[in-house]
Amino acid sequence: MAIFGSKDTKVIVQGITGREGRFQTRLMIEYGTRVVGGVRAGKGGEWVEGVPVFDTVKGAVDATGADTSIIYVPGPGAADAMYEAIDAGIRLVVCISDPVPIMDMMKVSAYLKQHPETRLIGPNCPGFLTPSDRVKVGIIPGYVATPGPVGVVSKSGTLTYEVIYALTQAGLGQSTCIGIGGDPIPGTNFIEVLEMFESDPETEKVVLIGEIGGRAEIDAAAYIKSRMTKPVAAFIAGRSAPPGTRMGHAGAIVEGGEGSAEDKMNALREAGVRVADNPEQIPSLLK
Amino acid sequence: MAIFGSKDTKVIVQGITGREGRFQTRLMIEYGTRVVGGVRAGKGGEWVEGVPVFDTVKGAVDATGADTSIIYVPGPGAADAMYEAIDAGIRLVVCISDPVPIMDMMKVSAYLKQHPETRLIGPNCPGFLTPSDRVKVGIIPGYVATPGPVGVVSKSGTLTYEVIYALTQAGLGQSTCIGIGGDPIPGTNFIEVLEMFESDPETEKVVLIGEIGGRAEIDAAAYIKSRMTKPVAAFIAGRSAPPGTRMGHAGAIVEGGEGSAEDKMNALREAGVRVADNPEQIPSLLK
Amino acid sequence: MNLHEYQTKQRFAEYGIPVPMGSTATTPDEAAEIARTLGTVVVKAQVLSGGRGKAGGVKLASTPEEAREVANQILGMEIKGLTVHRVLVDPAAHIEKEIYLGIVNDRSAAKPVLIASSEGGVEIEIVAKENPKAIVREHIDPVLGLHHYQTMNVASGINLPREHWNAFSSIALKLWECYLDSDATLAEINPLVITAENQLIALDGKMVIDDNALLRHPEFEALRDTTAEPEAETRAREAGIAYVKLNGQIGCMVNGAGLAMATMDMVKLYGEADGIGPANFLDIGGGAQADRVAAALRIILSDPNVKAVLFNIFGGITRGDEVARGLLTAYNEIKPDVAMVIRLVGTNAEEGMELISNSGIPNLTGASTLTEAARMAVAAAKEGMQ
Amino acid sequence: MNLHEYQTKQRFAEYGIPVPMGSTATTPDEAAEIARTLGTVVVKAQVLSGGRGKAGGVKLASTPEEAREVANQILGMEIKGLTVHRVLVDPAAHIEKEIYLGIVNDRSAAKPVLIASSEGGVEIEIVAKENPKAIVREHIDPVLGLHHYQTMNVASGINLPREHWNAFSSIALKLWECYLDSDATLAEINPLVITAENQLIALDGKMVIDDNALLRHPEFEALRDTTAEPEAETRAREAGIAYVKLNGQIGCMVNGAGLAMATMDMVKLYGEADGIGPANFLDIGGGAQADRVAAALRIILSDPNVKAVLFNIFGGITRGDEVARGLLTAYNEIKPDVAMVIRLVGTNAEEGMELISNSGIPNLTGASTLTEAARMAVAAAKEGMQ
Repeated sequence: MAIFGSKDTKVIVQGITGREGRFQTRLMIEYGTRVVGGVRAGKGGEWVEGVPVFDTVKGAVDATGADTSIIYVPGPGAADAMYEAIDAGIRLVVCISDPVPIMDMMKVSAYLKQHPETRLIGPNCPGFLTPSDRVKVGIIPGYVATPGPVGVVSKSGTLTYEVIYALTQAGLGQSTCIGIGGDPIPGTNFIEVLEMFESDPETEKVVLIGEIGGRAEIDAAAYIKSRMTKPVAAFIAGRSAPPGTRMGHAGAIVEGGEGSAEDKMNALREAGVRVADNPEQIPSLLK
Repeated sequence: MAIFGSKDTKVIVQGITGREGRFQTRLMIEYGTRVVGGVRAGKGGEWVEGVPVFDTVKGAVDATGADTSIIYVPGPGAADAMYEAIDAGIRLVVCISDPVPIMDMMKVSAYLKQHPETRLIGPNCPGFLTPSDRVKVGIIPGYVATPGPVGVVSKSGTLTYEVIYALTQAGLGQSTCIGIGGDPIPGTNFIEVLEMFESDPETEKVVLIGEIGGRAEIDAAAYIKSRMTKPVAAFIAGRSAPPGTRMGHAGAIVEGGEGSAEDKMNALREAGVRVADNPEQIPSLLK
Repeated sequence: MNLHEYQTKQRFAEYGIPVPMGSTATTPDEAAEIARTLGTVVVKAQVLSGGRGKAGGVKLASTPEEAREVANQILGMEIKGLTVHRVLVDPAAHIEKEIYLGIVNDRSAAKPVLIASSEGGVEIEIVAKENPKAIVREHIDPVLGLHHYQTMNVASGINLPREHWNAFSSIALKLWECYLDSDATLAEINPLVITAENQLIALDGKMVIDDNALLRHPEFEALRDTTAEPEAETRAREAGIAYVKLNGQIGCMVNGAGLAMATMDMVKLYGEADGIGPANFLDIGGGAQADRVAAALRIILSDPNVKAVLFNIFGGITRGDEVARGLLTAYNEIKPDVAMVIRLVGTNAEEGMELISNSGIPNLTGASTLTEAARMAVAAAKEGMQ
Repeated sequence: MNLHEYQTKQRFAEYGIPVPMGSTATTPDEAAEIARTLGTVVVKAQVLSGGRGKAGGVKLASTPEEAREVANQILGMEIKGLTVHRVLVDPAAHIEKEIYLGIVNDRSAAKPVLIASSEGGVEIEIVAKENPKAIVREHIDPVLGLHHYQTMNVASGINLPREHWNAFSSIALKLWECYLDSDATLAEINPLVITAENQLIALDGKMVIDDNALLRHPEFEALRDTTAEPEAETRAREAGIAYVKLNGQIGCMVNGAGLAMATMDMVKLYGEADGIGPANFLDIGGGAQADRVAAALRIILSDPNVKAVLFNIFGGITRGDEVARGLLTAYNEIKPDVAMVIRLVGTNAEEGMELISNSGIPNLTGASTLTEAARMAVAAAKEGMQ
């Protein structure tokens, strides 16, 4: 198995009957992901995109043996969907939903600490994709990626596709691409993914895409400096953003002098990371 | 160190300025316990029974290095006192307070699971006493006990004193005596104490004193049967209590056919425990 | 503390749980008056005990006159030793199906648990024994509370028809709110019925409030029905004494709940062969002073079955001389003629025993162990019964 | 979403936090009227920006006439680009000591944190740099909430005189309630003052509400001050578009926040030497359809500084042909004469580019990479500026 999932990963879709859930279910199946069920309370027994719908995650897990879940339910209901997945013993939860209130995420985060058997990716993230296994749990367009040795981890959505696409164009395939989301309280952070890439035999080089706000990139730099042996290239979005203003993502704001792109780029450079001024430079920094 | 504390255990008293807190502080000091401070918000800087009072547990811990706390604050404030002790990094919290609402205890119990470095004994319990070290954290009268090889664990207060007294009269001294309290959600349960007695070199034989209500004694029997090598004698109070009626302790009620004294005595007998009909028989069962 | 059915359902209604729109009566005329607007009614004895139906405490009435007649039968009836002072007159429901829904604390898990069963109308303990598969459980995180999906797990687990899921979920969530706000240790709807009109309604309900939490719920004191308990228990509670009336002949006064039970057990152990047992559970609490001891003695002696009294005091916070003083005060006031056996150990026990022996009370004897004291009390009661 | 000082203090007052009893005025006469009953007042510009004092937006007035005069100076003033439309007229306090008390989310700990400092009246970031020991922090469990003892830890940590502990604790607990109920990401009282009368009072306050949570707080929509933001931002929000006005010349339309920032960065990277930068941040969101694209273009072009527009669309959910159609619709309506550079990649990108080239619009050019697109836009803007 690659770091988050493989051909054998059994996925259920929470909120499968919504417009987005239905559409992305089709794309995941087309890509090769083994989607074994969907969940929508009150719609158990129906079928969506050739997949059976269950009333509860527990019901879906009991019937299908699913170990991974992807959440498309609207933001205000996302926390409840996460608790449901955790309670049902799901190993990996990918939450695409946006916007998820930050207070909800702090509570979910505390609950996850009590349930270390479950990993959450997201919310407000594009999920992950492993080209060699033809598995994607999320919304990263399948055609941008191709199998290869580069691990990509990012806070962003379309900027990630941009970088993956540039890598693919340059002949650099990817081991796994993952977007951890740009919200202030992510389920999985940079360091956790870097650790996995470091020990993943399929990954030789790593790309990190960060943005302004918070100190996750600074912490990642410290980790890279002290513990990583594989080469890392990075891009930080938001150098041109003014302080104190939120740039789309709930987490993308330079506050109280913390979280600026410059600080993050400097910390990464000091950790030996090759930092790009332009995301399209990334492939050349990996060669 | 004996299983819960020793001569070097540094104890603070939460609620030291109350009538009961002040009185028991004196008795603990007289017995030999190293009481290094008391806590009462707003009374920091005062002295009680020769002991300095602090405004917060954190303040007391910072100043004295205390690792153990005993709580005498009235029931409705007891949960807050427990959280405060946990947050301040106290290793062992003994909660004497009664009555503590059960919902409060379920919440504290969940919090303790997140803070495994802290152990709680109680609430509504008499605490513990180790005669060889002249240390007691709680209200067990010091004169009933004498050093020796018998470990005593009990849900009760005065019934425990009765049994300890009978042991002492019979020339059987005690390693450690502990009352875990008769409430439905105790911080420390029988099994945890039995495990400690099993591995405590100072303990050779064990006395367990239970009562009607719940299934803690049944679980203890299963543990004794599968894991304990040291001989155990037991008494279960409440054989004459009618079902469905609470006998003083919040936990002492036979409900839905569960928790009867007979069931508990049978389970213990099946586990090889010598079960007394009369608490005064206990010493003879240990000989 | 137990709430009556009508009190429970009133509280449920405050939380938006659908209940029948009846009300209570203490006279047959009131019952007839209530029935006038309700069509066919069910008249239900309000006593804090199960098995009211079997005892004839629940009856249908199709006219106001019938309601009067039925209420007349039920009011004043004794059910498991409790006199019926009040009936609930509810509109009769057209029951299609009965289910069970309750919340109780699970001690082992240290969490409340939502319990539902497709077999309502029966005691859940009986279902648990006879058809455990019919029961579904969901533990509730005490801090986060009950989640909507958990109610869905339960609805699908008991095979509830899908059309009722929303109503069921809403009732379960409200029941949790009510449970949490009330510091309950039990809140159950049994049966929760699906009516012929396809509505869910809580036909019967039961709540038990955590006695440990009553200090922060003064609202429940007003609901306490002292007519539903022996007068002695009411007086004991007011005096801060834990007292439960039992059916034996030996009154017990003990400090500490565990020791009080053990003392009862000893009385039974040595008296059972002669049909002698404890007359009560009584814990005078820690540090009991003379006036509390006197109050406790008066409460014990108010039970006409009592033929002997056993005092078992293990001094710690409680001082032996204080207990002895309280006892002498009470004695001089009441001058009881039953035998009294006293055992004092611990703090100031010697002073206490000296006060007792100096008092020259003829029917008061000392004992040095619990075994001895129990045997002496049994012998004295046996004598008193002859 | 940021609340004004007066809105914050109103909300504080609802939670029982003591605040000065002033009110707001939009004209000098109103200000004078308010001042009539308050004695010496302080007149404070209500704009969503720090540094109001330095900018002359906060002034004392000892008579109603003076208040009118001062309000006249402040109303209409520009502070950091924002026009003052409203002043708060508060009674002046007799300040003995200023402290800081705030709650903010700590991302790393995934918990809110209560922050206090003995040095109030200064920005907490400055204190954090210059005198970090003056700051005390207590993390708040997001589920259990703030405990009383934590407020005691903080009160003693900042060496608050003991006589004020109860008042301080009460204010901190209310601030937490207010924070939690409001889904805030920041709630601060700065300064919290001890007055000469020995009272604690929240002299100034600031709240930021979590935009992610606004869906469940419709009450805040009514508080939104659209006069405090560029009109284009108001329109963008109504159209469901994330838009922030900046000071450059190249309008950007991008899908996705990260890519939008990266696009801005590229514009700056290649334009900085010529004084050219991004005119805005704009994320049209996922699956943007033609009408949303048209609305976005109108918003971008409403900024007179815009000399060129750069479209960067990486198709996934968003389809290239939809974006192209929206663009053509908007073009035909507005007929802008600025240069437009478009880069479409991904889903239906070819169809989109074909629609664009077939449209024959002269000032619309395609690019295949972001680098190329940014360079072309910079060149076009440079030309447009001459």
